[in-house]
Amino acid sequence: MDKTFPSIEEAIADIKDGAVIAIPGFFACGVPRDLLKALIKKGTKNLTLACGCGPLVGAVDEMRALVKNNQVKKVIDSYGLSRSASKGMQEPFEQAVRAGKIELEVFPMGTMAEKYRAAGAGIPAFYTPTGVGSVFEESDVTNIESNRKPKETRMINGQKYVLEYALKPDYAFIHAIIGDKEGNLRYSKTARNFNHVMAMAARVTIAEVENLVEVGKLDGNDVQTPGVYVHRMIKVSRPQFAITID
Amino acid sequence: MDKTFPSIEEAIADIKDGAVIAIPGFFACGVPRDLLKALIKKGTKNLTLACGCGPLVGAVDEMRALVKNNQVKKVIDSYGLSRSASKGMQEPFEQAVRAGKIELEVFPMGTMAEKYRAAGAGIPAFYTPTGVGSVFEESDVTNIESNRKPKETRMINGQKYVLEYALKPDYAFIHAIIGDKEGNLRYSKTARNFNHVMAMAARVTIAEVENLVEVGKLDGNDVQTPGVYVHRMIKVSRPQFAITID
Amino acid sequence: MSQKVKFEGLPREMIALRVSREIKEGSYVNLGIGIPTLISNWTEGVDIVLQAEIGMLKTGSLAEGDDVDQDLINASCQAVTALPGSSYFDIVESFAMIRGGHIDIAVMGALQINARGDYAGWSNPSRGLFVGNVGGSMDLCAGAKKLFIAMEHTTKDGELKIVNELSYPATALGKVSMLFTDLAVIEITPKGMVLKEVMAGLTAKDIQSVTGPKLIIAKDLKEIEL
Amino acid sequence: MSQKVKFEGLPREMIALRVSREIKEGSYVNLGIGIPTLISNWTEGVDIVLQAEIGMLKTGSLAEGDDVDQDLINASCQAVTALPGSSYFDIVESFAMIRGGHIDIAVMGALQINARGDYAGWSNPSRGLFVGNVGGSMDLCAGAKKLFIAMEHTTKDGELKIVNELSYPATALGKVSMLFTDLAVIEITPKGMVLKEVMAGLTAKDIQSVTGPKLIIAKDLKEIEL
Repeated sequence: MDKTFPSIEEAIADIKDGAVIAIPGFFACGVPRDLLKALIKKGTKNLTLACGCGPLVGAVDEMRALVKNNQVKKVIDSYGLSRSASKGMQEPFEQAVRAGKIELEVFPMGTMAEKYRAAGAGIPAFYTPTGVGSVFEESDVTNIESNRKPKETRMINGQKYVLEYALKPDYAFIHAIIGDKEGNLRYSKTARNFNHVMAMAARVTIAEVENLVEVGKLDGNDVQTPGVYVHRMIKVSRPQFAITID
Repeated sequence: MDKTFPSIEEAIADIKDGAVIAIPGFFACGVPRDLLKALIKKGTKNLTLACGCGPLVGAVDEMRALVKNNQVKKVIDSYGLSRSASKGMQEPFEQAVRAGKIELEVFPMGTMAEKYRAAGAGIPAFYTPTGVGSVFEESDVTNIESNRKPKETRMINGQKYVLEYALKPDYAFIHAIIGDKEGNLRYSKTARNFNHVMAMAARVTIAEVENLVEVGKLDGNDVQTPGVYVHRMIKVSRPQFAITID
Repeated sequence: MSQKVKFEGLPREMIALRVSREIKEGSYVNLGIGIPTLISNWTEGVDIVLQAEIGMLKTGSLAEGDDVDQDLINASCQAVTALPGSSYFDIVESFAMIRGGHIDIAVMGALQINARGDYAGWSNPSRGLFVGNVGGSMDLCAGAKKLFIAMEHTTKDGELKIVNELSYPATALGKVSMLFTDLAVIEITPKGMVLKEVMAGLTAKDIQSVTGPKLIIAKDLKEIEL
Repeated sequence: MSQKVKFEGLPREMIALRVSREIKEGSYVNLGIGIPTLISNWTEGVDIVLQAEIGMLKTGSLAEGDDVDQDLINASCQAVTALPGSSYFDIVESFAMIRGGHIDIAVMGALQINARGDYAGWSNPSRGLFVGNVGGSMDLCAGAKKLFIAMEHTTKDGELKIVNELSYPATALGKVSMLFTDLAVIEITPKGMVLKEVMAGLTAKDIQSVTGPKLIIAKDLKEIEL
């Protein structure tokens, strides 16, 4: 089951306008930058980028290019804006959010993680204590007021919980340090973050790997994402970037 | 944070009558046999053994001793009975279940796994498609008729789901092939099965390890159960057993 | 209910062989206990990956002698071998994989099945217990993209197993798409059971005589080719 | 609301030092951005384990020079080092750990806090957006066994941060147990805020003058010892 693709362009060729794409990465770390660059080049529009903790704050050049190209309809994230309020004001992304031209929907980070996991695990909905007592128990938290659908809460054993739903992206872009041709992946340290769970969650998972090895080179005990979750594989170079966010 | 205990007896000394203990293992594989033997020796009564896939069918000698000692009040499992109906009839455990002297509560295996995970992850309840259309959507499935509490179902996006709740054991007995003194664990192949999730789920997790190593010997990328979940560590020998079930 | 016609059918290995033909290369497959397990004898060299719910992808053949490892068993508690590309994971991941729609085909045995694709397999009332060994069967039914049943067409005593209404506790409702027996291959469609293939030497009428629901006879009805 | 008294308080490093004294050996601790992060400067050689929500246990000091690894950062996007016994895991496991009650203490910054232990920290209305960067703060509040707040007692302009009612969007309600500021240490009890320690040179009355809720003065009120 050789899942390698001859080029990154071919690996993303079928992504259509309007797709929902999961983008892992925790700020600068573990972001699938080559896949993002290929997506910019391809120019696909009306995208929903389903993130977890600010990969577009970390990969800010890619974010700026996507916004400049008018490719982004919506971002879902726990940390989608610049850390610095004053620097954020200068960002075309935040300006588009303020203008209501791009939707930004926010969930607590653990809820985001759990929503992807639920999608990957066939769990349609779950209760969580996170967000109780905040606006997150009242409605969806988005800059687009008309999309603030009320949320449901429930008392279980005397405690209040919020009902949250699975979030299933059409595609996931994954970055791994090593992968075999059948899609078994392994990550480096904290670059794992949202990569595994997004690979589980998406209908189609496309992984860029720094090291592409023959099947059998990864020990079965060392595989962190089993190949069943991964549909397409690309070899990329180790990315170069600044470990910083504004 | 040295979590090693001088003896297995001391590691389980505080377990009181009536405790709920999670027992991992998939039939014969990955069962914490030394901890079970110590529990038999200790003689603690009225126990609820929260299993996943037949560790007591696999570790049948330990099961027989527990039943003979009258230590077991209840077993929760997806596969608690002998595979062979005729051999099962001969088992004191099944006889006690038939007589209503021991309660056997059954859930589908994936639901069991998810119930432990939910407990470990702070999720009080979740919806699952598993069991819809069967008795598992109607009530708790147990031999004790008066304990068959009705279950709740819900339609989500046109599909029916069952509401299931977290299951939080007081203790978990864990078997790992290697562990460091701070409780970081790694399993061998399919012996991982329910071990990790039960370590997450329990209030107190006690791990027997075949190889006890110094802190730093396990690479951070190779840890499968982070030490935060593990409270007590014991060194044991590699268990000897027949890979078979009746 | 107690029609006692009984035909000598194909051996279990041949049912398994017939099922194996229905599994496309590139599939991730979970095989239940019984006849389904035998399918793996026919898939060597075929590019499919077997999942074992204990927490393994790409299980190899049964292990013997020095290859036996007590930490490497399949869901039937048999020692198995690994293959290049095998991976291990915990039970939560294993059932996420199953429930989450990542397994292409599950093949299960059954005690009873009806024309709506409902089937019963987890609990035999003859054991006389409300509880039973459900294992992972219901998760596989809920999550696998396709569910096949492989079983004997009738019981040893000639009791019908393909019935109008289940009398045994259901495992899942409306999930089965194909049924492979020692006598026939039947597709389950919204209109009912379509008889697609019969064992050499038998007629559609023979099959109907040991089948509860009225069968729809496929226009291209043919012999089971092995 | 606009009392403009302002005292010169302890430097941020000293607030962090005082918090560090409240963390028992053997604790698993998550430190938020800001003053909480500085606590790690005071815990070297202390047997506590720091969790980073990106997916790491036992983070070491900030990395410099050749030790910088782009695949090893903390939740503030700073390169960090590993220690013997460090482990990495994915984000789902990380938040299971946080939400599931496995972290003993979370220390967070705050914009506002009240006497019921409610606090606001995730969204500053001055940014003018309904949305904001919530990150993992609410999960930590929901799951950590104890929640401490470490912050300046008032804003730079002398506005109260310890208030009767939050005017900023709440992060969590009733979860904070201890509050550490540059002027005081306050315990949050069912009866209200108990002033336990004050900065040398200040009185309980001084603290009350920059605090919204009526403080209960501890019988053994003492100076913050550093």
